[in-house]
Amino acid sequence: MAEVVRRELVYVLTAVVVIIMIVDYFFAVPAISAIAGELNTWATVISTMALTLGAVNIIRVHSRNVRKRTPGVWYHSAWLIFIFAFVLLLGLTNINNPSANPIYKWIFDYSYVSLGQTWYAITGFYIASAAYRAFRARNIDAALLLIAGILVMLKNAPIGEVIWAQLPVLGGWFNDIGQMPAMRTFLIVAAFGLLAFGFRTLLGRERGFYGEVGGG
Amino acid sequence: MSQESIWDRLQRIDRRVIYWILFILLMIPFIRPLSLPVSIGPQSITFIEGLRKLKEGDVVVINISSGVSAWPECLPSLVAVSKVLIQQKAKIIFWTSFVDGHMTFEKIVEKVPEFKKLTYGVDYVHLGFYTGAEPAVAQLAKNIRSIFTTDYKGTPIDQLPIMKGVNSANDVKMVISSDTGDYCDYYIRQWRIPYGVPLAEIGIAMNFSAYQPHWQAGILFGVTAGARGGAELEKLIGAPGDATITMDSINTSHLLVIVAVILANLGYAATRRRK
Amino acid sequence: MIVAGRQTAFVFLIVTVALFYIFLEMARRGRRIPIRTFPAIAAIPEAIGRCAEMGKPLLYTSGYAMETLSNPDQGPQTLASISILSHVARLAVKAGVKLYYFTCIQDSLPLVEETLRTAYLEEGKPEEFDPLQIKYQAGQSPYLNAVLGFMQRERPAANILMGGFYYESVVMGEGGNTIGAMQIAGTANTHQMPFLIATCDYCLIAEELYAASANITQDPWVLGCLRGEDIMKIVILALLIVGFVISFTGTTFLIDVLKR
Amino acid sequence: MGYPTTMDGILGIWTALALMLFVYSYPLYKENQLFRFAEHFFIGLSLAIAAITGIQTTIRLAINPLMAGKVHYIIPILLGFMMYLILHRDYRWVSRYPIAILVGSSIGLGMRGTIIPNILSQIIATITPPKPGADATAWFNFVYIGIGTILAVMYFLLTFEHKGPLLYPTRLGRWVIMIGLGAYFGNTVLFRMAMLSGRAQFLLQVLGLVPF
Repeated sequence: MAEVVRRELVYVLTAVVVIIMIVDYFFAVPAISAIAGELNTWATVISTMALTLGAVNIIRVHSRNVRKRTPGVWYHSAWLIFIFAFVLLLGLTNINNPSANPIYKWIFDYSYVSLGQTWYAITGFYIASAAYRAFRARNIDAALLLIAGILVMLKNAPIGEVIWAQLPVLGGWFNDIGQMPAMRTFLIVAAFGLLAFGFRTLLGRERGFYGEVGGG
Repeated sequence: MSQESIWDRLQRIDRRVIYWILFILLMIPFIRPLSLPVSIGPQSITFIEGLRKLKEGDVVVINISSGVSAWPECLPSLVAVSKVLIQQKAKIIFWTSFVDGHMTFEKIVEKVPEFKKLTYGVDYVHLGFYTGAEPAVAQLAKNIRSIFTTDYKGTPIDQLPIMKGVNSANDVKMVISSDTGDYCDYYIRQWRIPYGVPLAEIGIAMNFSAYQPHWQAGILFGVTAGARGGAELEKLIGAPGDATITMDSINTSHLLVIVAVILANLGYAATRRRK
Repeated sequence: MIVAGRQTAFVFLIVTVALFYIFLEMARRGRRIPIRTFPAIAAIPEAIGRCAEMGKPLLYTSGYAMETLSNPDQGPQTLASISILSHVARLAVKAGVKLYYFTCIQDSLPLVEETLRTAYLEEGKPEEFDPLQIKYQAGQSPYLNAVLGFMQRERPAANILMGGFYYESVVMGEGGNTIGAMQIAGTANTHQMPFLIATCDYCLIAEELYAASANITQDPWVLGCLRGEDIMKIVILALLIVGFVISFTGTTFLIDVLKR
Repeated sequence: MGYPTTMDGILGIWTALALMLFVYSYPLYKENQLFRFAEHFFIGLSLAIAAITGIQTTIRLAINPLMAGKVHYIIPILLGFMMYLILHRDYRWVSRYPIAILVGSSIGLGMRGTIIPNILSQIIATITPPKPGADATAWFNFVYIGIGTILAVMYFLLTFEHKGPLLYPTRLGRWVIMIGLGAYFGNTVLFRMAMLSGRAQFLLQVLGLVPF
């Protein structure tokens, strides 16, 4: 019995929080507004504290690799754990201003920034090879997509204007007007998806984010 | 050799050959710049016009929700916008939802010399990091001090002259959000619509498509498309910078992709006609 | 009472939620809510037939999706993909085609295994199910490598890429193209739709992924909401059509109501 | 920022370049140990920076106010610690309460906030005609966006079969959507290539061929 109460109570709590937020917006009742503000502050504190939770979870996965000596993987996991612990300790030496630690700042400025930008850009390679080997106008959909895409590319790249003066105008039309109906429709469809997801959450049906899989 | 085998052999080119060609093509314009003119889109024009309406002492928030990994796309626009805000003598409050946002703030200050004539804590400030997605953004609109009790170096917020009388969205004249993800949606829903605060988006190029309908609906007064938007803003304020240089290498990379798509489809048409 | 400028929005919200509830109840009481035919789903039997004909396996994968079911944007896409997997698995078992499922989402593994085991059971071949058909790799790069490696070695005749994809979509789409596989895709991530459309033969876009999965699971909660959404889309279509037509006359009555 | 002159600066840019080449050794050559080394280095580093920032911000956001006498901050701090019980199988249910607050507030804010900007404003913008005296292009664009949006929304009717009166409008609707996704594709190429060109530029800068 306790298990059922514990479970259902959580969904009721979620629904109450959702309703408070909605009432606060449409009715502007000072008392509700104060509660909503407090709940949003709590949510911010919880999210902030959960930042470290993500790290703990991933370190747990990698330490299992090290314990089990998973072939070809465990030494990379050990390296990951070492870097995590080393940089964490460096940062904790001056938690109020970690960058004051010269080694921490050096690692941040040169390794983190470079790796971040390098990783983020890797898809550029894949787009180039896919453009050559896979982007085919196999049907009307793909044909329209590729034509609009090429025209927008010729508008974005300054050389388009050199090739033909009207290219930026044509590409500009697709970029400013041509894509509007589709993007506007995606906004409308996404809004309804959010409302439906919220409705199912209100009635305790959406449980994926609690770690329970699928419908209850 | 019949024509079909040419397409078959072209198709069997190792993908790494294409990667090397691309990486080399990207480098050439940095060594020998083409410096072609950049045409300016209406979204950049309304962006600068919106900034020019600011009066001395107006408080502007710059929300950094793009990481250091997106510097090539978002930093040039942030630098250009900061220059205009300083020219308008506005007071600038930075804050960030990225753990490396202070790096972006310090890089902006480094790239905008005019900051040296200003006083930190009086003319501009960086309040630091916050997380929590939409609840945090909603609470910032209601009570900034419930989210930021200090600036990013730990100085209590009430010891910062710039923050005197700045408590909520009602005290902020404009928000500029730099995004790689959804934070602009949160500022639309929790700042722009409820409080009417003018809002503009500095986004990676993909975000331009997503926020174009909001610009046309008048919800956003400006949208920049990554490095291209940065180059347009730089041209509008007459201060060519990093984005203008990047535009050169965009030419060669885009030509490669376009030629690749055309070749792929010529080959596809040829092989289909053979079947 | 209701804050000015939000009255129309409030009516909109109440009507939408009411419609959701009405159609949910109708669906619960057995009233059939049809989902339209999607070419991508209709092509699945053809893809499986191709695998059987060529004696090749079928590859199914649900994307990076932030490596967890609890992400509010990506989790629902993974769950929809697993529902479609149950449909695909049953057809594959019936045709004697070997299906391999690749993922990097650890917390989805129990559900995937249960889905596949049930499919084999329902087709009367429980003994043919081998847990090793489920290939798990932690991390986006290792997961991508595992899929590309499988494509090169086993050369599946068909790939089904359904779920919350990130940049791995363009690489997998290209990989499948170069081995001549038939490819069916589906995602609600706008940033990956162009790549899946350009590299695959069929593609479900945005809400279609959830509708296709609801059609398979016949989940009244999702079907009811989809019907409610459609009715509201019809309301919006009416507003757009009427508003568009009267805009030529200069009347702004409708705009003023929407702004109230 | 010119070419670094200090030892740690020079060592820094060459380390940054080495790490970049380790990562790009994967597409430009093949998957290898250097790539995995750089990958795990980045994951470990990102996790550590997130953890430090999380701890620093928790202190400023909640613990300092609590110490300064705002006793009610004890509740969100307790809820924050309850999140960690998600790691323990037996007490995972405890973590659902802070999640309920996170999910409830996010979904409530989303549901209340999405209708005006994502639905009503988009309808208003679509049916607002160009100002009097606008040129033919403005009217053409107005008609294209109006009819295109109507067709695209029709395409997303999911519980009505696309046949009969809906057959051609929904087909046109899908084409309008493809044009939109094509423009999105063009901007995605711009985004990825601008990022990659930044890396190419950095390589030349470190080699001293191009100024920093």
